[in-house]
Amino acid sequence: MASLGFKQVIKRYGVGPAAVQVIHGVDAQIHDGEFIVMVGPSGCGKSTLLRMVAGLEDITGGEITIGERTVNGIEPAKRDIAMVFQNYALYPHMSVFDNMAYGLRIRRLPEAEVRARVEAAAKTLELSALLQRRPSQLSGGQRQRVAMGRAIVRQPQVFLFDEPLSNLDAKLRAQTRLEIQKLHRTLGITSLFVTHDQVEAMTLAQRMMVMNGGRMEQFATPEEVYRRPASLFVAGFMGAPPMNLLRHAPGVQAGTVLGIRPEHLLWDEQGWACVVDSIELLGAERLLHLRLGEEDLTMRIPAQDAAPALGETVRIRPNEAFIHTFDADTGLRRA
Amino acid sequence: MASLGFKQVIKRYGVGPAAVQVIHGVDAQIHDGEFIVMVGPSGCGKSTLLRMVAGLEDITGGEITIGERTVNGIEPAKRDIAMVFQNYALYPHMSVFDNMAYGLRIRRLPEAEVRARVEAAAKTLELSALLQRRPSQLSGGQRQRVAMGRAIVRQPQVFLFDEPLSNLDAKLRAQTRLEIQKLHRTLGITSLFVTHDQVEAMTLAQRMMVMNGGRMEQFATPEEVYRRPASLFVAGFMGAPPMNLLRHAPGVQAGTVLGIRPEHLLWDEQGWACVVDSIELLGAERLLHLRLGEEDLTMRIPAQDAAPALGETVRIRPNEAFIHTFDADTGLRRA
Amino acid sequence: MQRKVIFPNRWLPYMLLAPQLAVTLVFFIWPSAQAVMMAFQQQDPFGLAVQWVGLENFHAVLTDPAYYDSVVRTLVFSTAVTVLALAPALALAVAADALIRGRGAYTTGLMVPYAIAPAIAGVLWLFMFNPAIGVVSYGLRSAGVAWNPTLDGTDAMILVILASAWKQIAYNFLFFLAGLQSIPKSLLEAAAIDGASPWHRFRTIIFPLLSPTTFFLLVVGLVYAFFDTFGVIHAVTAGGPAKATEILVYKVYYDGIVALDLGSSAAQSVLLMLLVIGLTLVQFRFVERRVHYS
Amino acid sequence: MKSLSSASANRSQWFAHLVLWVGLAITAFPLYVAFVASTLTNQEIAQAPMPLLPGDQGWANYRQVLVDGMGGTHLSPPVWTMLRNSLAMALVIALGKIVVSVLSAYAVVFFRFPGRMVCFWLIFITLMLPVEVRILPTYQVVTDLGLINTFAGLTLPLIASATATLLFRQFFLTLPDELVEAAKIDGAGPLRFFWDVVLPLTRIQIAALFVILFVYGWNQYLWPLLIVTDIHLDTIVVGIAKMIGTGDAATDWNLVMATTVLALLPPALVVVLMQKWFVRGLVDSEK
Amino acid sequence: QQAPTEIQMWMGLTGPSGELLSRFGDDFNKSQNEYRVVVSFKGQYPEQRAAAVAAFRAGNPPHIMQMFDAGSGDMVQARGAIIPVSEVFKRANIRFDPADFIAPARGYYGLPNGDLLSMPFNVSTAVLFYNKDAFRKAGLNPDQPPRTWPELIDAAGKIRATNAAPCGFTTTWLAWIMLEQYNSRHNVQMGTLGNGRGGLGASLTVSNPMNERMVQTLVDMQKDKRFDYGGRSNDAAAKFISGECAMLTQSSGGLGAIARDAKFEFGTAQLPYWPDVKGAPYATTIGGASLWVFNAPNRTDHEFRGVAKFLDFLRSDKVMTEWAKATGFLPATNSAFKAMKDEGFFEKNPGRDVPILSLIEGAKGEHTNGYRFGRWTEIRDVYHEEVERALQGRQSAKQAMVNFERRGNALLRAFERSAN
Ligand SMILES: Nc1ncnc2c1ncn2[C@@H]1O[C@H](COP(=O)(O)OP(=O)(O)OP(=O)(O)O)[C@@H](O)[C@H]1O
Ligand SMILES: Nc1ncnc2c1ncn2[C@@H]1O[C@H](COP(=O)(O)OP(=O)(O)OP(=O)(O)O)[C@@H](O)[C@H]1O
Ligand SMILES: O=P(O)(O)OC[C@H](O)CO
Ligand SMILES: [Mg+2]
Ligand SMILES: [Mg+2]
Repeated sequence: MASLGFKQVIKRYGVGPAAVQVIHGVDAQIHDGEFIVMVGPSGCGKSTLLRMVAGLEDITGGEITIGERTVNGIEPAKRDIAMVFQNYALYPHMSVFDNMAYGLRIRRLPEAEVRARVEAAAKTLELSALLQRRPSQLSGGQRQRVAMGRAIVRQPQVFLFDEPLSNLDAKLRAQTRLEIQKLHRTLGITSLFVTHDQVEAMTLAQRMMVMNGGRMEQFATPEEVYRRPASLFVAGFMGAPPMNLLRHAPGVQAGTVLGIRPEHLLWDEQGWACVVDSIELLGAERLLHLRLGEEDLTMRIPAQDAAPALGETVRIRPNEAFIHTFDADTGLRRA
Repeated sequence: MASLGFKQVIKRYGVGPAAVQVIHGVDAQIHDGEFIVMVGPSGCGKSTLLRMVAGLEDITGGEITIGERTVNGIEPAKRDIAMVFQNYALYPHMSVFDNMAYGLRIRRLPEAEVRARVEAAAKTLELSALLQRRPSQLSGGQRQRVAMGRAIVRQPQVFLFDEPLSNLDAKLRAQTRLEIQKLHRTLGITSLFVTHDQVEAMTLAQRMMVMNGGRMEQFATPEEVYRRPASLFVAGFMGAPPMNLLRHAPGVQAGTVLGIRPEHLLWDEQGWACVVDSIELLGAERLLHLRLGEEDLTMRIPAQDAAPALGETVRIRPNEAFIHTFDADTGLRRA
Repeated sequence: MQRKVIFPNRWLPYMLLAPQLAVTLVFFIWPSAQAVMMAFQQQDPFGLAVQWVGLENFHAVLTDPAYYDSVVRTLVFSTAVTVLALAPALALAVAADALIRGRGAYTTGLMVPYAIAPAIAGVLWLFMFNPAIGVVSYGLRSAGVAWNPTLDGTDAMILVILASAWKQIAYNFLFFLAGLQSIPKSLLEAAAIDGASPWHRFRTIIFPLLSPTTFFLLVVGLVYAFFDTFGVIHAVTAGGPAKATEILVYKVYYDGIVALDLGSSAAQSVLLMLLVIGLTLVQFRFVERRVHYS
Repeated sequence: MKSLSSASANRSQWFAHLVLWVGLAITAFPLYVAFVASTLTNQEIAQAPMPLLPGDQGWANYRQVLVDGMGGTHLSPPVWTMLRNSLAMALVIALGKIVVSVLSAYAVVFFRFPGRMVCFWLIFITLMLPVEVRILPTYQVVTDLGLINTFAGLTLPLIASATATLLFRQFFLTLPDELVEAAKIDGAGPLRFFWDVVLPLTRIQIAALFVILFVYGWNQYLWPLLIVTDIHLDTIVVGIAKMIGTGDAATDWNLVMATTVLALLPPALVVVLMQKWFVRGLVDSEK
Repeated sequence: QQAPTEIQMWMGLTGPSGELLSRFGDDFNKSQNEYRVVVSFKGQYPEQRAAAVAAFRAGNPPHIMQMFDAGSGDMVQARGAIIPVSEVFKRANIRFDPADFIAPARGYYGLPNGDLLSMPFNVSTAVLFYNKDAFRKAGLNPDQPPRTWPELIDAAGKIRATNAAPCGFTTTWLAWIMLEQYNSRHNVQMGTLGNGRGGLGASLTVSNPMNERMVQTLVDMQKDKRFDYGGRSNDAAAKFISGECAMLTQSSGGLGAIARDAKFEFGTAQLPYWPDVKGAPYATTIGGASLWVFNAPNRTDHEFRGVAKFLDFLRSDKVMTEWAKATGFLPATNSAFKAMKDEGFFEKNPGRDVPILSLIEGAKGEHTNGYRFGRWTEIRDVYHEEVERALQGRQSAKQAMVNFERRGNALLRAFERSAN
């Protein structure tokens, strides 16, 4: 186990005038044993950053450290990391056992030790009965666990996960999420987990790195990210349905953007007059899609509350305790 | 437009002793212009029923009527229906225009009429700019709209949809859902929509058919299905996280099952003593996974409420107003 | 075997099949049956006197030491051709797959021999290695290598093997390249993280994953070496010297067409046919097995 | 295998290029020698070793074979006639095979009818009947049909193709059921569906097969040798093979090589120009 | 006017001679309009014969087929398939006297009653070509070619010793020259029943010291490149033309190519012989090919008449002399031979009389009238194989001949069986 540091990390693909910069100076310190989730929209550079840690991509600028050691230019094999890939990348011609043992055997561990470690990992992951199977004979969830097993047996300093759950169906995903949580609690290995799924990010992270266009917009606990998004981007990205961001609503200062989550809108006879555009019942609650002047907003109410009719005008106001204010130009949080 | 009727509809695959019956006598009347959603777990026979309406599967027993006409044995092309498939089934080598026009041209409509209809449909679906593209040059959402367009231009009596949104990502899905709703409002064509996504079912349906193992368990409005599930199956199937179903909790009569939704559990010092197993933060709310004796239950609380610690014992009770009772043997609702 | 959704129609499928079936029956099935019949007959070249001899032709073939010589020769030849066409093709494919730029140009160049007829490939190699005027033989002679494929059976064998393998490399190369490119890059990355060196990755990941391709090419290569090399041998050595390059298929041709011993030739054909059927079945079983892999 | 760190990247790229250059050299050398020989006089070639740089007879040699033929007007027709014959044969075989097999594959995949499996096996078994087994009886059949020495006799027997049928069948099986159903709902019958949907969707496979079968047709050897007695129907591959090492005349290697270059150019061009499809088709067809 | 009847003729010749033969077809077509002869090249003799067999079985053989000497034995047995050429002429009512043809050809292609089975056309015999430049270099007299084997061995040795050429001597058509011609040259019996001409029961008698001696000589010479083997048919001619080998035994028909491509001065001489053999040298034997007429169920008399007319045209003095002069083959008829002599052709073209001297005017003996065995093409290859094996040092010359005789006789017996 080790800490993981990013110092002004930069990545450019290609050279000369045709080069594209995809990571623009990321700075972050991850503590020993922390579970960090990296989120952000597609193409924002999550995988790139992860692969730079793994050594699968060169580091164009800056420095990445694992523990005390700067790893720039060091081969993947020598970085003492393990990685779980989105498609698991299991060796299809090897049994589950051999898949897990591969890395150990290459490192020439005694066969007894290999066997002991693999079996221990298999037990933790409830794979013991499957050790002789081929990956093709496993279900998606089982493959996922083998991929984790392969990472675990190595007892590396850092775990890297690149959207390891995205090939699973919703149910299995929820379940595996819990398993990963448990595993981290047991092993305590520093982990960097990439996803673009909010629920995954919120539930798994000790701290989250929210990425946008190759920059880190916020690096904080999930609570903090949800409660005090550092920027308009983070505010709009986290939360489903997302935070309402209003520029022209009554009372909003010019040059600022008011943010209010759908669940933080209250009925108020004195409030903003909004027209009901559509209503969606989601079991326990209802989403009201409202129109306020030029702007759309969404309000969330319990399903048992009476719902207004379509086209009706309703009056609402934001709950002051939960108002967010952003600078309209820089997009940064003001208060 | 027309009504759609099922009378004791039965479907068997194969013959003789090897035959499997997959639809066990479905009876239902769908009114002219209604939007019906069929939900149910995988393999329950949703697609089969839909395809029997389309004429893509033979009807083993019973009768299906479209308008006044019994359609058993009539060719698909002659039933005056249109269908949107899960993978869209667009002709990959034809332009968007030709895809939409194909069915009309086969029916030898004059080319001017074809053009007029396609252009009108394209306008409704905001596809006008894309008419010359090939399906491969479209995004998932656009393809979906082309598939709808192909159905619309035919001005059929009945629309059939087989999980048309399941290939879209979450965001696009939500958006397309709203579009379909709007479209139905505009055209008012009788529609039968298959999905296994609850949110889709809840938000789209005027009435829902909840299917289970080839039988229709409930046929009612979404509100009714959510508020008064007709059976244990429906209760457990609809709602996310699903209703807690308790057999052994204090106060539950033998031979009955008590149902209570996670949002209808209240703190109560006098209540059931439960141990906190795990907690998930989902932005606006938290899910507490609790253990009550042998049984697991889930409770939903607002995120701003203080969360108990893991392993702590909490005391809760169901909100009496929202208790459901089922017969443990038949699975049918009692009250 | 068949798709779920079909068209109901009574006569149309027969109409659609008619041309293919007609050609097959008239030009394949019927003549083949006749050929099998000939294997049980003894006849003079002109077909003026025909008599049934039962299994006599087979007996004669199977007790003729020359036939076994040819079997052994065929094994040597096919193994050599197959291996010589596989190994360089694999090396080339690995090299091409490793390229970041310029793969297309090499691929184009390397696949040209595929387009060349075996008979013409034979002519090309014969020309280069012709003991009297060939540039390569001249080079060999100058280098002190006694090269005379018209006399030395080994030299002749080497020559037909080289010519046959040369033509087949293109085919193998394309398949290996396709195979390599279908190996997910993430597997190799995973192996790299697991600490495997490039050679190790090749040996423990790439090569095993290519084994379906390799096996397939092995079978195809054997069939090629058994049958399609006829043109090469015919043009280059005509089976000589001293039958040193007379492989089974050439023997069929020689005994039937040159020596006009139709019964024996037909019997040998039938034996060869059994061999092809065997190889085809092996290949099909294997194709089934391969489905498991992905 | 992509190199993972940039340090060794350069070295391995160099090595890869080297390996490929050696491969290209081995591939190209026989072709180069053939080209050089086609630009020399026969005397220059006969004086071993022949020069390894092109001579100045190229124009004369190619002109001679193209216009007068290899061994004079009576022995072989002008090479352009043979090229034309080869082209016609290759085209008819390739297109014929494609038409015949695409139809039968469609029948086997999209219909269910009595005898379906029998038909399939009848076609499939042709894979297992090497030419050598049936060349003589086939010849007899062709004669009985009065097709000897005709273009039809040359091409028809080669038109049945199990390989192409299998490839099309394979591809048809991957067409999504929904496509068929959508077409049914749109009102398309089997022929309409074939023409409007299946055929356009199969064009890549068709293009690929065209390349493979064109090469196959062009390279035919034993069959044309037997079936054609009229030299004006001779194909170029047979023409060349006939010209070497016969009787008392020494082979005119310069002319043979000029003809060889001409003979391998068309199929090589087809393969190179349609490379993208060819590779796909080749790899797919064998799966 | 009726369309001319087509007469198919298949030939096995390429190069200038094939070209010329086809032209004769055109000439004939121009001379009349009742028939149209189509001359086509169908591949080498064995392939052509296979094609003809297939065509015959399919009921559609060519009218006339040119078949090399070695194929004669098989053709003779194909009773129903061919019609003796004498009979063709008889049916067409055209005068045809076998005695018009040169004696060796008559002996080779004739029936016991004197009728001819096939019409001799391209007649050749084996001769020795030698490179005068190389002879000069080696200090040999370029105008005195070796006449006997010892002389040839000696010359080859000198050539190697002085490195005048990388190889002393090579040969084309190994069996034809070193077995068939060789036995005739020394009047040695090749097989019983009059060298097989007496019927199917004949056996080979080739395992004898004479044949061993020849093979042994080649084996010895091969070791130091005084001899270098160059393949079974005529490929070795290239070794001579390129200057690699200074001497070549080859068919007289090979003259054209040598004259065209060799860059040195060359001479022609008769095939060498062993002077210690009693009566040697005897005449060499015939080579080349003759023309066979096929029968077929649907052939009309009209067609056979056309065949006869064309054959008659081919044997005319005009055609024969042109043919012989242009190609190096010998005139097949006595009158054409005489015409050439009268014209002074042989004086004007020194060396061109060499084949005539050895074939027509050489001493006749009991065994110099040619031979006729079934499956001879194959038997020749057996000889090739066994000698090649000896040349590779894998067996002795004696063993080679023992094997050859045994395997050859096995083939003869198989032939005998299939013909009954
Ligand atoms: N080899 C490359 N050359 C040039 N640009 C590249 C290369 N690889 C990735 N990129 C670009 O770098 C950016 C970041 O890519 P990356 O894969 O890290 O995104 P991501 O955040 O992982 O997205 P996703 O969620 O879709 O996986 C993208 O814009 C991508 O197009
Ligand atoms: N051709 C067939 N032969 C036998 N059984 C079939 C056939 N087609 C479908 N079934 C069975 O019929 C049942 C209903 O299938 P259907 O496709 O209608 O399910 P579904 O509700 O649409 O499921 P999903 O949500 O997965 O699409 C399944 O158990 C399926 O296995
Ligand atoms: O070269 P040719 O035509 O004289 O023939 C030589 C021998 O006769 C071949 O059998
Ligand atoms: Mg990524
Ligand atoms: Mg379904």
